[in-house]
Amino acid sequence: MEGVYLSIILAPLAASVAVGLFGSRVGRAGAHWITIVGVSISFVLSLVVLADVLGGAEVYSGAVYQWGQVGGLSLEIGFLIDHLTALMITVVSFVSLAVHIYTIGYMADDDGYQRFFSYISLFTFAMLTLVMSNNFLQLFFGWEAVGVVSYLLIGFWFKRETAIFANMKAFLVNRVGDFGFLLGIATLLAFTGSLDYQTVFGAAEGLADERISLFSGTEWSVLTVACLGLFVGAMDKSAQMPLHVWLPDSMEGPTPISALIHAATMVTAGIFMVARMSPLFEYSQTALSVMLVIGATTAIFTGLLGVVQQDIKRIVAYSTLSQLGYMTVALGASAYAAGIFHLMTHAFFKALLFLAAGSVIIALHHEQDIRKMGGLRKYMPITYWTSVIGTLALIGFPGFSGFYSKDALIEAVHLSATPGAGYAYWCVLLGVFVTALYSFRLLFVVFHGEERIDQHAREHLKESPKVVTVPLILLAIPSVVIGWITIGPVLFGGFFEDSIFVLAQQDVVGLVGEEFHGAAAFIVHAATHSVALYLAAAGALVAWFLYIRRPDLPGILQSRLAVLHRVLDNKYYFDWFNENVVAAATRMLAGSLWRVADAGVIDGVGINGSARGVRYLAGVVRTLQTGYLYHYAFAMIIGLTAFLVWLTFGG
Amino acid sequence: MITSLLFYAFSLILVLSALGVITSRNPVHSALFLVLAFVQSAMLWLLLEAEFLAVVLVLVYVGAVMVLFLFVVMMLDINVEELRTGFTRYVPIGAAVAFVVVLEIGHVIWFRSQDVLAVATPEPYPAGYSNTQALGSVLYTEHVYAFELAAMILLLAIVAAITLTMRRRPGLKVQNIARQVAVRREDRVRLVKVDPVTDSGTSSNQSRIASNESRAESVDSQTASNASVSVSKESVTDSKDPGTGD
Amino acid sequence: MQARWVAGRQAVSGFPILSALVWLPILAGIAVLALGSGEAGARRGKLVALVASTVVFILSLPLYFGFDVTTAEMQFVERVSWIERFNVYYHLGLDGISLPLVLLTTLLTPLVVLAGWRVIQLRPAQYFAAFLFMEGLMIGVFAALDGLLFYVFWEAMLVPMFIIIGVWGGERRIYATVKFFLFTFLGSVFMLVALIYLYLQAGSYAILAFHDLPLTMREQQWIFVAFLLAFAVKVPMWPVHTWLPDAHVEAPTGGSVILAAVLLKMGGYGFVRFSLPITPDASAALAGVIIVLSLIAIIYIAFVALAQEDMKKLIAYSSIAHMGFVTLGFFVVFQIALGGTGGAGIFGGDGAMLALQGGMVQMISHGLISGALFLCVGVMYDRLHSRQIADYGGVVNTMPRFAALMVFFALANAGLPGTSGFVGEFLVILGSFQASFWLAFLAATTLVFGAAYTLWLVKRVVFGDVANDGVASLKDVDSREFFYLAVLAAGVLLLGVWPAPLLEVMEVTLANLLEHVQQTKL
Amino acid sequence: MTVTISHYLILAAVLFSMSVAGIFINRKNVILLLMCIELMLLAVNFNFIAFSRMLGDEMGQVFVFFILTVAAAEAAIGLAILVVLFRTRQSINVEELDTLRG
Repeated sequence: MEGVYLSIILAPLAASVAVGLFGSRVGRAGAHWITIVGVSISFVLSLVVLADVLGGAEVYSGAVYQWGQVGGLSLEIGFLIDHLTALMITVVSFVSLAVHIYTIGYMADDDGYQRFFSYISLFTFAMLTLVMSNNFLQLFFGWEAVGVVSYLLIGFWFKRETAIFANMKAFLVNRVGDFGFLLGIATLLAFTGSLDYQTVFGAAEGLADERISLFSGTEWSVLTVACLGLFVGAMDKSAQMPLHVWLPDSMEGPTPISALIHAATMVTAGIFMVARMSPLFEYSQTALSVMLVIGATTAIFTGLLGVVQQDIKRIVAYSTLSQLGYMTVALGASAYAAGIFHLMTHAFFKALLFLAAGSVIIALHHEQDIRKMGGLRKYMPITYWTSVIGTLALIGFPGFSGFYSKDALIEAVHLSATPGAGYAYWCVLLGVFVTALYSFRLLFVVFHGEERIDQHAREHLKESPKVVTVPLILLAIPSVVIGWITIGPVLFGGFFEDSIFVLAQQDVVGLVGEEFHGAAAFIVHAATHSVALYLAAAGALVAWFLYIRRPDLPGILQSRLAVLHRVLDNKYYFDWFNENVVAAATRMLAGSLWRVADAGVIDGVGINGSARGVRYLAGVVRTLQTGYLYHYAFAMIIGLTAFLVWLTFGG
Repeated sequence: MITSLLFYAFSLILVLSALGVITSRNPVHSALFLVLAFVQSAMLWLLLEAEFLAVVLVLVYVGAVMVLFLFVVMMLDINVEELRTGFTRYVPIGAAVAFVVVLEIGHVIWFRSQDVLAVATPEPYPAGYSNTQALGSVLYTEHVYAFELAAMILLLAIVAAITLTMRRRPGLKVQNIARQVAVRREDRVRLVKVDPVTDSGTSSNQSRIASNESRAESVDSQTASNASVSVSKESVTDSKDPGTGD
Repeated sequence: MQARWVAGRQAVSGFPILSALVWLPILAGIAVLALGSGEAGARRGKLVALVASTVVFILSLPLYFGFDVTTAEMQFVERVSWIERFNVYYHLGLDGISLPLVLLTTLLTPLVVLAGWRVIQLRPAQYFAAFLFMEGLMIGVFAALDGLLFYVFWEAMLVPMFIIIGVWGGERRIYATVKFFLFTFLGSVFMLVALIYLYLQAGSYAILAFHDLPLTMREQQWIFVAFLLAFAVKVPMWPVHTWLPDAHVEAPTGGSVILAAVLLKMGGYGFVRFSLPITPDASAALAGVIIVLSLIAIIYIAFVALAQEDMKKLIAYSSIAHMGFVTLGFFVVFQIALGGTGGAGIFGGDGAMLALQGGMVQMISHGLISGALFLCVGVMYDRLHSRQIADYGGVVNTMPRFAALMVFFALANAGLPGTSGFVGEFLVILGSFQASFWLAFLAATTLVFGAAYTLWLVKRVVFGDVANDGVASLKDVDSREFFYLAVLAAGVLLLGVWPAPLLEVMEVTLANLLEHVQQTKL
Repeated sequence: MTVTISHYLILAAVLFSMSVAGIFINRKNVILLLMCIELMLLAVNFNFIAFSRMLGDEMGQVFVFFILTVAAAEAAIGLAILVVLFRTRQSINVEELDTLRG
């Protein structure tokens, strides 16, 4: 199977390199065929691996080659193939394939066609490397590699000032997370002497009791330090507050990217990573609590932002943030399986929503403002209906995929005893209402109501081509059924086996599973035992009332709650703070360090100062130099005589 | 006893002439005093049985170097008075330094070298000893390289002195024999074709010469003027230049 | 593995390959000068320079393939008496520390020659000759095993560099050269004093003999400080770094490349060849100072880089920050040996190896990356004759191939995994964690700051819409320029995804060094 | 009252001191400076010859031989320079030779 594993990641890489280097030679059609074939190979082989794993294959962990040997530490590049990996590579390669196909239509008349395909294939490679890794080194490689490709893709339209600002911001914020991540890795290496997952996991329990002194007088559990470091990494990739600021801005990139990277794959890397590291996180209550609180905060507050946004992609982006918050909460509650399950369903329906949004955007000639849409239902039926499916899945309509994952997740949090779980529970419940509100707001404002499209766009308004709609339909199918089909086996059937480790006393998924009697019964159970369903319904109703029944109301509310609106409109002033405090302070510090310390003190006083001192001294000494030859001769003679005096009388 | 007397006599003259060198107003006098000092030194060296060097000193120094000095002093039009101003300004410091030097050397001789100088009277040389031969036998064997080197230094000094003092005055005419010898016919002689002249003897200088010559050759002037040898004035003056450049 | 080096060894057996590497470029340089400075002579001279430097590169390959990685002994040794009276030998040899640096030198020189191919109009013959001289002398520095020989090469190298900056430099070249010369010269004079003292103690100038020379703490401290002055200037460490930005800005492209890629490495090389093994106890005692200076270089300089308006200056400052990792890696070894983080107890030795290896890899990697970045700036400068960031913007529109390479190198400079820039920083951070959490914490801030100044540069220069007519008129890289950038890109990528060939060469030598520095000389 | 080596040495010392003093006194006249230097060399030669005689070793005289050679060369070149100097500046006054003075 090693050949298969290797092919999975090398196929998209080869395709990417081929298209990237010889883009002009292979042409536009060549570019998309090569990359699609590459990703298809990955997808098919992922299915093979999935089937193999489901067929009961042993967990595979092996090295491909030795990256380097330092002292007794051998750093290797290798694969860990278990149920979690198999699931992830299947999801990633499937979404990636769909996005590749969709891109043919979306980017049809863009100059950077080949470049774009090269990038997304490269991204697929990086993401697959990340999830298939069996060691921290490779994980970090994939981690940064997806960040870089994301950087390139957000700045794909490099002529736009906003795009190149957003991509730099995204990369820098990601680097803040990577900083924590790297420290986490360093901690683990320092205390276990290995970067290999299995060795590190094996030592986890012991590390929980190991102490490290960070500030004088305080002692920290090594494991907690490591886990918090790793979680900081997860926070930036999975856009948790306060490192979420890059994600909304990243919508500057082309829509397929938003779908591929910023909804389905890269942002879930953090979730995946924490689940992968469950043997570590399980032993650190502190880290779990932090995750609960941060995830819950993100889930509710970023959801609220979605309600006031006017940019179609940004609304979906905030929705993504909110859903990532849900997943983080699940992780914090030790319900890793629920988190991953939600990740999977979310990948499908959020990719769907993004691609649907993209479909709307190209139909309106790159118009993203929802105030200039409305009533699109009759022009774009396929897009409309797939959007409805996506929305229903997102808000957790019974039977749709999102329902299963979200309800299981909320149940699990409810049962969790980890500190912070109570707060998290209320947040996620409220979040359900908010989710329904902004989702339906989007749906109603864009597809229903009066048409506010400008005249020029309306003339060309029609349903998107097949290469766009087919991926929509392809994604709509799993968005509906994947939850129904897989909740039993994946979530409660012990699908993840050993790849996710949960302490017995924290096994909330297991508790939820005890009351699970099939997918249909789960709906009944949810309807009777949980308020989430009703909250979602309430959210949808409010949205209907505000945007269909009384479209004048939002305006009135906005002026009544001006303060609240301003806070939300400014995204809680995070960007303001970053730009005007963090960035400005950095620039000021940089400028003053350069001009004052470097140019002023070191160069001015130290270097040129000493030069000036020498020049001054030389000026003084210069008066001794009369320039008369005989003075020099005298000096020589007198000196010689003096020397002789010392020689004859001194010794 | 005679030796002592001679020593003191020569020494006295030597010191006095040295004093004359450094104090006389006229550089010519100084030079002449220096000649005297050298001669006295040669005498003293004879007392030390260094005959060869004594002779060399007289020949080389008195005969050559000092003459050179005198030449230069006399050749250059030196304003002696100007050079004498402030003459005494540095006398105290000069005297002081000289005194210190005497003190030092005296100290070394009296206090440091007593044991060495105790046997201060040299052993007399054996009979048949030749200073010149002895010197020659070491000079041309052991020190032959240094000797050659000294020769080179002298050669170098000659070349350097000549190059330093040689000067080219502008406008001075010098023969360049090499260029004169290298002259070819084409540089001097030019063949000119002259058109037949209808009214001969009026137009240009050149054609007049031509027609004159042709008349000398042939009575029929009309036919001969078609092709004739002409030595133009310019070509003559031209040809002078290559030989006379500087 | 065994077969590899045996075969390589046989290929060079009996042939004085190191001498060839040192003297061939120098002779070629004389030949270039002799060919004259007329147009035809310059053209021939260029060709000679290219051929000679390429031959030197090819000649240096057997060094790698013939290198025995299982021993820390000096290899390819040549030893001839030079000045008998003072026991000075013409003594050359390589070990795992110097070999990669020699290869770096031989790789970069042909590229630099190529980079100056069409650009240099003023006295081209002398320009190329200067670089050939540099090459020979630099190899000499890395290969010399005799202290005096080392010093001769070390100082002689200043002369061609001085000329390169002073003749082909920018407007303020005189100021920059004088500053460069005075700084480095001041430092190395102290080194000479230390070398002479060591000679008096050891009776010879053999560097390997210095290693085993017992010295008291007082002696060690003085020698350490003397060496420190020389090497700290070269590296350069804060606060003696200010010559570097000026020298870089004024130097011609090739000069900047050699300066950043090889000359700075001599400082680092000096630390591992002299300071650490000769004065292990003083190094241990003063390691704290060096570490603090390194951290200042990493953080403070990163901020200063952020404020730069001049591309070359920015890259120059970034070089200082990156070299901070080298010194940090070398000296954190002592902190690890002292115990540090609790984890050091079980993992101390390997942690020190990580830091040492990291420092060495960082040197090689920085050589490639900063060289490439200076070449990139050179490519742009050749077209628009400006180094100001403000004069550019949207270069990608007119020079897509170039932009791709430049972004790649910029990312490598920011330490992207998969490029060589990552390896060194990664290993040093992992290593320094063994010493202290906060050390690793501060060092790791480079992840953010390094990315900040590099990407901001890229944003302002490469991306965006075409900023002005100058940028609009730019022509993409021709095949010559593409070639030398691509070679470096390949190197950066190779070392990033598979540093093992490099690590393997240094492993035993560094392990030996580590063992050596842990034994006290008192 | 025999003449010993010491006599010669003292004579040389006196000669030497006088030439040193001469340099100070005639500081302006380059020709005289050159003469004083000749005198100084003469004093040195005295020492060499005296010791050579005392030790019975010709080496000292060989040395004097070379000193004379070099002194002759020096005088020739010195005077040549002097002539050139006079030609360009119309003076040999040392006080006017102050181009060294910045």
